[in-house]
Amino acid sequence: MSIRQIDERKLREVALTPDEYKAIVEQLKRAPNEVELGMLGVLWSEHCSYKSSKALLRRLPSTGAAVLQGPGENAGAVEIGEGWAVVFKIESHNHPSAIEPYQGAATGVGGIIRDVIAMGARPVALLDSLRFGPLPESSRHFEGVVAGIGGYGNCMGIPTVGGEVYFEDCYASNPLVNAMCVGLVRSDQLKRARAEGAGNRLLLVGADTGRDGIHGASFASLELDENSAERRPAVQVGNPFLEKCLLEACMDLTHTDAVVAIQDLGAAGLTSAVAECAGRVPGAGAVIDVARVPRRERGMTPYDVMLSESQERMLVVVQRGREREVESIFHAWDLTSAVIGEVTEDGQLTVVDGDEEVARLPVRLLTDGAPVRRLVAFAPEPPFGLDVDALPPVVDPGATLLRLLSSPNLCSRRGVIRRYDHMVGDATVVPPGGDAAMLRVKGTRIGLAVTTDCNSRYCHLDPHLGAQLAVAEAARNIVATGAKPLAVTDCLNFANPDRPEVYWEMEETIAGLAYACRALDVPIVSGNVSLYNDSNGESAIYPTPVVGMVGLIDDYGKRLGAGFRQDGDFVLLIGSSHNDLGGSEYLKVEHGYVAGRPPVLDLQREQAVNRLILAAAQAGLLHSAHDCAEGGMLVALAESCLLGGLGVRCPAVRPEPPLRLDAAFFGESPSRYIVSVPSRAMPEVQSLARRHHVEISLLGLAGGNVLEFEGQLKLSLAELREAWEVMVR
Amino acid sequence: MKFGVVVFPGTWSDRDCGWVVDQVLGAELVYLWHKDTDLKGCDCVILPGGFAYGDYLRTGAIARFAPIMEQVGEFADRGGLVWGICNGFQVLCEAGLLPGALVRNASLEFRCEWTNLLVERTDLPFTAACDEREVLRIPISHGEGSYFADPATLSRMEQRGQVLFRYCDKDGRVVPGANPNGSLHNIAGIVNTRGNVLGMMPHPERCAEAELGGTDGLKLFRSVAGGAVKVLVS
Amino acid sequence: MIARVIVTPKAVVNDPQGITVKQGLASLGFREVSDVRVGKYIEVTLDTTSEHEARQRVEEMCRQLLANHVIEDFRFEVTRDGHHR
Amino acid sequence: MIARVIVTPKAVVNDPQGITVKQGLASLGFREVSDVRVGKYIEVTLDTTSEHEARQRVEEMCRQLLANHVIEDFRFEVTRDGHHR
Ligand SMILES: Nc1ncnc2c1ncn2[C@@H]1O[C@H](COP(=O)(O)OP(=O)(O)O)[C@@H](O)[C@H]1O
Ligand SMILES: [Mg+2]
Repeated sequence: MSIRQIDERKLREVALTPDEYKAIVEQLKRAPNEVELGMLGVLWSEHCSYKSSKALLRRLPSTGAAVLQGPGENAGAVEIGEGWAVVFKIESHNHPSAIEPYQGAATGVGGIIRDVIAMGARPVALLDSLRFGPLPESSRHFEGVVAGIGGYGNCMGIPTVGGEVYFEDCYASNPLVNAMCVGLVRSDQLKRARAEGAGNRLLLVGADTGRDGIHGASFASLELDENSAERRPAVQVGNPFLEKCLLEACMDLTHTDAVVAIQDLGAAGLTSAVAECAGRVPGAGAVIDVARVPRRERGMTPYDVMLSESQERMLVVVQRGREREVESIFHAWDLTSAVIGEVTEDGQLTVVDGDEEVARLPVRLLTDGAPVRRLVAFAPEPPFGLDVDALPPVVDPGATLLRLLSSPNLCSRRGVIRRYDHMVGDATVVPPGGDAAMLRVKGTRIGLAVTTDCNSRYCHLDPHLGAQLAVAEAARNIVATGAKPLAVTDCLNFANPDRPEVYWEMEETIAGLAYACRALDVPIVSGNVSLYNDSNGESAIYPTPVVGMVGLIDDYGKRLGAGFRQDGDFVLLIGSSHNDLGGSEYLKVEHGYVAGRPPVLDLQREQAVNRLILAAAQAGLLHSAHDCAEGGMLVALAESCLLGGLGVRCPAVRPEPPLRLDAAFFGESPSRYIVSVPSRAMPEVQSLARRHHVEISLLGLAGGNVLEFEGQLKLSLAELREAWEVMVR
Repeated sequence: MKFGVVVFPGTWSDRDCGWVVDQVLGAELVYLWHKDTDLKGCDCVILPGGFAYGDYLRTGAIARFAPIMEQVGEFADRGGLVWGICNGFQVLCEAGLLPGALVRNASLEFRCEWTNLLVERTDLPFTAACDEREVLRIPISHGEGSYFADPATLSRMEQRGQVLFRYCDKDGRVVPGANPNGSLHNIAGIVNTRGNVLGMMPHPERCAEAELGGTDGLKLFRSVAGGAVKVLVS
Repeated sequence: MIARVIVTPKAVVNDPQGITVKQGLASLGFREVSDVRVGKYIEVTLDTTSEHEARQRVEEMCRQLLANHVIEDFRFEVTRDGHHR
Repeated sequence: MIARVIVTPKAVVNDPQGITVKQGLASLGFREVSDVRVGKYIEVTLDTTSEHEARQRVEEMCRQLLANHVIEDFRFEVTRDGHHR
């Protein structure tokens, strides 16, 4: 059997290479038929098979004492105490969002919610990490995506409590839309999507199946090109109302013990759902009768049904003979359900249409058969260096601060945040707008801090260091609320890995992530990879490893906000500053370029600073904490003023050489916080700092309605707010 | 005092309202399924927020035909307390239990943010525990909360004092700048002529505990409970 | 039978969507646009043979569900087949 | 000139709103309804004298703003006056 016997067009249509086709024929010892080819095409797509990233992902640390479920299931799960587990995962929906921003983003949210539901958990929070080209050119993407995320999440009654928005040229034709969902479940109720028990029934519930997004998975694994137009039907319209009913019905499943497993239908629809479910159980297989699948359209072929990516569908594995019991739960929510097949023990995925067999493939071939791609890595020319000494000194720090505060990447996100319901659930005890958000676990004192972070400019300048900095910043955002970093989910967005410099970026990024997660002791329990963010090979995105992190505080009564609270509090800078202007927002906004090396990161020092903050928070010594991120100390200070509605008066800053004034104000040295401390607590904070060997410096006193550094800058909160809220209509 | 919280497909404030009634207020709670046909002897029916039936076509348009709504209508006619919050307000308008309608926010955007409400009356069971012209800080969360009624209806409502809450600034001034959605007369909440049916867009069940940013919402729940039940937390 | 129902906001109800669309069109250079109103279009397929009966039923649907008389007007046409005019 | 634009979800595209409205009508007893599609109706008033030109412009408006060609189809009619038919 040779490749010549199938024409290349058909292969391209299912996005398989001639070599992959050869591998299929060899292992099957026959040529696959149409349906089988389509099924293999989607499951062997990058999106489903991770054939280009698998090898690298193994390097990520994924274990820990509290980890109940690492990568490999629909989402990760970690124990948080009092019998509760937190379940979370992040996922990209970049390509669909590029083509249809609203629906692309909405269905992305819908998809990640189903992953969490499949673990038996109730979703309690959403986060969205977004990247676009500059405004106004990219406003269609920006507006559509924000509306779509709100449109789905708000209707579901799940609060969207965090995320990021960045504007950068490299995302103009490849916007990034990563959505994270966090859920809660009693540890002993945690579900796993394993098709156990031959004879058990496969129940398909939720939306009727239409010709949606056929080849969506393979579509997500292709560069956008002029033909994307023809693949457009791959974009779908979500139905959050139906998913809400699906959610509640799945929660009601805890009333029965007849359910063996729940698996969501996402990319590659039924094919991947069934294959994955069976693939997790050695020797397991399944038979599916496409004739029993409820349809939305007439004239659908078995091929259409098996590859359809219609949203809002779930596959439930039910103990044989107890179908009625389970179906009645879904019917109570007016959801259609149908028994479409059963679990077998022959290791084959068999598809029949009535009594005609239309496909029969080894589950293993579908799930693990895709030949792992060995790609070449090649380090590109290092980006422009930066001679800090050649930079002109900062003339008017106040004017610079206003320009930074009103720059697209630093200005207030209130205009976005208020378009998302971030309060539903009565659990949001730290709202979005500061650092991490915090949710309480009702019925306990436990607080969960959540954040997503990545400064892709750093990653562009040095992927290894940039990835570490992303993990560190996420951890800092968690710690700033008084919570301890618990675990991570990551969304790795890259350009075309077939290009050696891109694959090199992947290698470096993953090495950096692994290193930082080990150093900070946070396992990565779930994640997602999005490649080919690279239209026509031009305009490649920066390597963008988005880090989603969850942190834990045993008593949310001890949580911290980022805003100043008390007149007369001492305002301190915790941690030490260096001439870290490389890749800074200051450099971009004031000098117009992205260059240099990212800030130096010492993870030991990072840990020491974090321990200090957590100790002080636990002891109730702090009134607020905010980490220094983009824009440096002065921007962080201004944010603490604006978030608290309280000014701060400081003597002039006189940096010790070699530290420059611009770096002291706007440098982006990591491992630093702005905290406010009641005067009585100062001695204790100082001795804590000494014990942790952390440098602290008194900046000034909170109070009044101006931000002032004597003789250097003096701005009223009103002026600052006007600059900061440029994007709030 | 027994509260009944109605659950339509797509409702989500049911659990928050239930939490406040049961865990914060410490009153008796019963959930009422949209297919139910009796109110299980509750003294106050809450129609909570959410997107009943996805708010497809029009907010509340399909929900108003749910079997439970017949009972709710009769209960209201008998003078029973009916409290529509956000989506519940929209349902009450669609059902004709309250005048007017709620249309798309003037900004065309969904808005989730804190608002200030001027309490116009305290002689009603819903606001009995509030002070005269008190300003309450309660968050909104809606895309279609802009109140509309034709001029005649509106002036009749004003004469009869059917406007219970108006969006205002923190000092209680009813100004355009304090209006988050373009509601006529800054209307945030209204009652029927008899005063036993309340519809309001803001979410009191989201601010009944300090850790959630405020406790003004609890005042309304206490009012309804008539101080009869003692408050567990606050 | 196919009924094509058009639901439009009453003139007294302000139509922010219409205004925004008008502004959007203007910014795209369609300056000749003096007014825009945005409403709903609902296509209902009925298994009915009598056109007369269909009309009555659709009228009912509009009154009960499809339109809200406080803020909307409706009109519709019923045709035997799927042809658009 | 008045252009009446009708924007409908593409036939192949999922129409959650239509599905839900259909169920709503069914529960109200309108069981003869076999399908419902919900779209937009947009009434555009133009200061143009030439009907031909108006057509071209409205076509443009639909392509650029009024309809989302990824998931929607559109059709329209242009009439001199405000009469409905
Ligand atoms: N797309 C978004 N959705 C929800 N919240 C967001 C979004 N973008 C930013 N935020 C919130 O705004 C605040 C500031 O964001 P950011 O500047 O990225 O914080 P940080 O610099 O601490 O990571 C954070 O609380 C963040 O969660
Ligand atoms: Mg921060």
